[in-house]
Amino acid sequence: MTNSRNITLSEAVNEAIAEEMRRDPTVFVIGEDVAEAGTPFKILSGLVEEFGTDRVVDTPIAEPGFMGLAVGAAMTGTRPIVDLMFGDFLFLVMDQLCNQAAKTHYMSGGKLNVPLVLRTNLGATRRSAAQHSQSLHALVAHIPGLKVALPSSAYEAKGLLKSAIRDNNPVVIFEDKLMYNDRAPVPEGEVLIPFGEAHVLREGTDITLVGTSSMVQVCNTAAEILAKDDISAEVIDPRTIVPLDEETILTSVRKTSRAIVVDEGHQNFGVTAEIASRISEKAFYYLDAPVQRMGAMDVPVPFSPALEDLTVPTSEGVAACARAAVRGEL
Amino acid sequence: MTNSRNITLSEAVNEAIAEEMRRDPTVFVIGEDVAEAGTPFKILSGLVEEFGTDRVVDTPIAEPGFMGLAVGAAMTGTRPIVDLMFGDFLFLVMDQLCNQAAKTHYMSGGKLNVPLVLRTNLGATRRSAAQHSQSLHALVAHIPGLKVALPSSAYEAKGLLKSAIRDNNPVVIFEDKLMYNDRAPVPEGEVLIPFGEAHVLREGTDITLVGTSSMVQVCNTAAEILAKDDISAEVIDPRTIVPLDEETILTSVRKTSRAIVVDEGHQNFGVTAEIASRISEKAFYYLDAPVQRMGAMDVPVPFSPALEDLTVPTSEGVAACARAAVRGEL
Amino acid sequence: MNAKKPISNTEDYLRMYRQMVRIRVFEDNANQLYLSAKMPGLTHMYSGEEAVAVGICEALTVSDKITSTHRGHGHCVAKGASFKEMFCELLGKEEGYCRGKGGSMHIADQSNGNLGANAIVGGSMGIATGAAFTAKFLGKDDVTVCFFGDGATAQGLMYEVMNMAALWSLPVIYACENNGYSEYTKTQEIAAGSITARAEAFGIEAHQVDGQDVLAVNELTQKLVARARKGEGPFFVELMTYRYHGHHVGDINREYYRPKEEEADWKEHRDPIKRFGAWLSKEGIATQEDLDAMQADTRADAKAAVDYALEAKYPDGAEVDMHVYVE
Amino acid sequence: MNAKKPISNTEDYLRMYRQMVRIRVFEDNANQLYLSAKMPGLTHMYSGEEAVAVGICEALTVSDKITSTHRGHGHCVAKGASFKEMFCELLGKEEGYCRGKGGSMHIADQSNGNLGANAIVGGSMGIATGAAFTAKFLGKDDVTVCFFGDGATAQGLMYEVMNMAALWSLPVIYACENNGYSEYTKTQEIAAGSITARAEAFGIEAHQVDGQDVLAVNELTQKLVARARKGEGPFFVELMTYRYHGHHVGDINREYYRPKEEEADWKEHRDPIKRFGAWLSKEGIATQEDLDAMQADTRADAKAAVDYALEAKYPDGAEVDMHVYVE
Ligand SMILES: Cc1ncc(C[n+]2csc(CCOP(=O)(O)OP(=O)(O)O)c2C)c(N)n1
Ligand SMILES: Cc1ncc(C[n+]2csc(CCOP(=O)(O)OP(=O)(O)O)c2C)c(N)n1
Ligand SMILES: [Mg+2]
Ligand SMILES: [Mg+2]
Repeated sequence: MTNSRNITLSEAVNEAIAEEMRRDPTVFVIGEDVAEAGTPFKILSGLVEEFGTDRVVDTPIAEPGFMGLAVGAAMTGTRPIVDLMFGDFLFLVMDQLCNQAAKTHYMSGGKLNVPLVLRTNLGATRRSAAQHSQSLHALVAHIPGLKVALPSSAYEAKGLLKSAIRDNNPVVIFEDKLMYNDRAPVPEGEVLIPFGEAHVLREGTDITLVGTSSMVQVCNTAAEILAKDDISAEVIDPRTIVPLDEETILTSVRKTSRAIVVDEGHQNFGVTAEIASRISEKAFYYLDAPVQRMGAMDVPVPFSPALEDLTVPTSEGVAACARAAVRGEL
Repeated sequence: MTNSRNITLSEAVNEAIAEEMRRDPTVFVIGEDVAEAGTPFKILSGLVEEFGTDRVVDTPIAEPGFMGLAVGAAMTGTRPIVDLMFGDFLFLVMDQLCNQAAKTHYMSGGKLNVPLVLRTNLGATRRSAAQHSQSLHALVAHIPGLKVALPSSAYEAKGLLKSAIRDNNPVVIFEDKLMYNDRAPVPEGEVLIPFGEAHVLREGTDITLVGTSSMVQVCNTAAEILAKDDISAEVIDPRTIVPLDEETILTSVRKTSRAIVVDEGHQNFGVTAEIASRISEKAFYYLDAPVQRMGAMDVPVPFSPALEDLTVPTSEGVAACARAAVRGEL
Repeated sequence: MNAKKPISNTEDYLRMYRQMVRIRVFEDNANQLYLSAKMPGLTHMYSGEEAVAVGICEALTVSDKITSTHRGHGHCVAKGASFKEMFCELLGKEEGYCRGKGGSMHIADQSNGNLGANAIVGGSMGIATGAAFTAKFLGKDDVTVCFFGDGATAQGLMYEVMNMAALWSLPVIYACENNGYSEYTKTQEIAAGSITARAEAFGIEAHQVDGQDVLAVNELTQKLVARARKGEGPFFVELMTYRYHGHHVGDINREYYRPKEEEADWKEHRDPIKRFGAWLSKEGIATQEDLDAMQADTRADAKAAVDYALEAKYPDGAEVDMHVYVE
Repeated sequence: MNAKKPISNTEDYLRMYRQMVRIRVFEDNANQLYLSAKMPGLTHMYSGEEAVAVGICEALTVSDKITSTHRGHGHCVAKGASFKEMFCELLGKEEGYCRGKGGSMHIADQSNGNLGANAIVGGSMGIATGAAFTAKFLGKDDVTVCFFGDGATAQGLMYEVMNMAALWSLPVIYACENNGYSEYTKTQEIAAGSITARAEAFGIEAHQVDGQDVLAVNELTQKLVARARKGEGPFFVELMTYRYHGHHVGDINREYYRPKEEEADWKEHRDPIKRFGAWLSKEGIATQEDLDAMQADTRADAKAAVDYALEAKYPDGAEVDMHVYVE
């Protein structure tokens, strides 16, 4: 592997796409303002200059339409990367994603494939209110036939996206909007993170913190806080929730005997429920405390900063919960 | 309360709507082929004759459109009952349901209401294949602002639907397609089942079976099978999953110390995860065995009867799982 | 019949006739399987609309693509599928086109360019447009035909993808099978204005054609396909047709939404097979005996396929969680 | 200016002028709040398009409804909202129209019939059509105006609801604010064919009007509203206009998608406030001093409201899970 540089998550995404487009002429990008504008977040700047408007395709504001178009394109020999500007717009493409893309391979008895990537984002606290702040990954994770990746840093953003583009299934990848400018060391060139392999960011013995996407850093910071109290927390990032690397999580919890699952989606019927219930079931005899869940509050995301900041789990909150677990207060 | 008669679930739905339409002139029904045809399932037969086409409104095949129209109608003084022919078409109305209806009250700081009911269905094994067999209630349960009701018999179908129509919030109610012709005793006239009150169908001491919708009868039958083995199962039907009557479930599990949660949605990131993880967390110190989850298989629903029947939990399967739990084999 | 400029030769005519008969016979057998409770689920009969599928698909090559609908057997046969795999699919058998996993509403035959039936009304409009996108993107000269019903014109997706197809000159033909009804509702009750004008408003050339006249359909399609291959697409065609059966096989009592006389009139006076047969005889291309023999042949083929499918084995239980993901 | 048949009197003219000025001043202040980092999030300026909102809303009664967009401050002001509650909302304060929960993109003012801005492009088209449905259903004579941008015409929802509005003659007016761009893309690159023809294809009477001419907009709207009240709706209006600022307040460098000269030209030659002010002077309805005084007044009002809002309190943390459900 080549040199690592500190690049932003946004640059990592851009690099992953550029590399894969150079490698495979059937890869193209489609979405709103992806070409000259390079998306409103400027993530795709420069791609149209290198690959032209045939491969970096600006669409009308028609999410169901271009999602459907991408499904058909993928079925017939191309590899579309669909750019969905905000994760909240998933609601518009659900039929094409979940009734069509996710089921085509199965319904055709294995004859048709839909190798597409849907890139979108999650994350609140940008003061963007209820329709531009949702973290909706739990919804797509519920639908068999879809894979779901949640990069937690620039490194994962590159490695998971490159794997997603080469995957022969429909993959939905959620980037954290708040992390686009965060830097991390990312190798130049080939970085492929296999799906279904969790990353243990930090080893520990007292409690396991499972965090996804934006919540990985929250967990990491919580672990640092806890270290000051001599509580040793293991931090795990599943990286993909479909497929989910259950083994790494279970192995950790069997060692620490306590766990907290932290995710930025709504808590109710969300990602924390799936992971927590798997731990509770499969590490049952190892648990010293009930597995705790910390999702976003079950409220539409409010605009007011005074309210919005209350809706998302924080490092302090996670640390407090971990302390209680370790002290046997739960 | 007046006399009970044995009527079908379909008749119960019809009766609930007719009663509420007589009671409140702002209630209307909207959807595809709801009027003269009375829906393809013939559930609404007779309503158009009594209430006319102004209040039983046939639409073009435009689910996002009539869902959106209903949201606006509800915001301005009417109470629409939206008929969505198959639960699978939820994917088409997600934006209007989840970005608009669910959030309007909150986003307006409490000033605007969306009192609408979305009636749809769930349930496989009708040989209707992947796009007409899904049980998608977990998805809407994840979205704050929506309530979700899952009637498990004609009685609940009437009582929950009438409550839903009077509720000032958007409510999604899922009827089990396979139960439309099943009869149960239902009182004439007023039956209002409050949301958030679970129903204990059967008391027991060894294990708690929490079943939803179509799975309530599966659990009940499992309990009968278990009784022959001298295993005493308590069967609980939450009836609404948002709001969820956590207390009734927890009280039961604290007594029985074992639980299985059974639901016809896909297991992964589904309803069983939420309920199981709440039990595991909040009845942690009472549990003698890991809480078990039985959802539908995580595969698109196959057409072939030889495959489809394998995808849904059965009474025998639930009983076997319960036996293992009680015998300490889990 | 309108055949001023016959582009096809005798063989083409006879193949078209045979394909129409094959669809009719396929549907008669499928209906029979339902009525005798041998088929799982429901299905939607294409009978009466044969000239649409055949007129169009006969203008396509094997590598041209189609997307189909819940009423999809006709498209599947017309695009080249064989009875055996089709009946196996309808019965949920392992040898079906989709190994029994799709059934009638999802039957697909990618070897002949049929990207599949779809149980979401209008659901395949994006897919068809995407297939046309691929052709342009990869520099192939494939054309894609998107079949859908009059009812599907109410779905917003259609306008979204027509807009893109028009902006990007994609080689796609939107083929609206206007059979006068969507389920139990007359088209005029659910479609305001004009269907062809809706396409034209997006700058798409639109045609209306008699969907019971296989030669008229074929001639128009040949021209449009040729032009689409040259990059002059997209096009829109509204084909006026009629379904003989109910909305689905279980829709038996339908007088409340359409009169028996109307059905009788279409069957009597506008049947695409009868009309084309009469024309073939009149032009001396085939005698009535030739045609009868073809019908008998086809019926025998169908019977053999049905018998085979009834005996064929179901997929093994282990297949239930195969094909969720590509390896 | 086009004012052959002035329906309004002097007072109406002056109110229209004042309302346009109020929008412009509101936006100047909102932009300033953003630039000085006092406003949370982003917002989309309506400056340049004032004649559209005002010309239309002045033809409506308080109980008529509107639905608005991400670029919604203009609609909100024009429909009768007051500065204080608006600025409080933009700053996330408790006294905002939505108690700070909605913010700029969801500002609603149901007391004046504004059903709310919407952050989903095209997302309010169903809502507007439903509000019109209510009017017909309850036998009220309210009319609803659905505001949306040229970009929103790409959303399929529009065609779905126009179809129903046409079939059922609903009292709704679809008002397409064609400002030439959706985000960073020119309208002609994303809209094939003709926007008004798309409505006409559904049998909806469609008009195109100069959106910089408040009297032309108002006159047309008055006629259409009156006809819609009589059951002659729906109608469609395309209003040709221009946004002066970027797509949002943060879109500063925009030469790559539109030239500075184009912006200067619109501001110079087609500014709706300047043009209407000149006409008012010419007609002797108001002197330049009157108009200047009105502007100064409005600026003072705005300043007071901004100052108030900056000091106003945030909602209490306990409100975070209030209003998820109606009690
Ligand atoms: C999105 C969606 N809505 C509703 C249905 C139920 N449905 C199946 S076929 C049909 C009517 C379709 O009419 P049309 O498009 O004219 O096709 P036809 O059946 O006449 O061939 C309806 C409403 C569906 N399958 N998908
Ligand atoms: C469904 C959806 N897609 C994309 C966006 C992002 N977006 C916000 S405004 C906008 C452009 C809208 O253009 P137009 O409708 O012409 O309105 P204008 O901004 O010009 O007033 C886009 C693409 C969105 N908010 N919603
Ligand atoms: Mg039809
Ligand atoms: Mg615009």
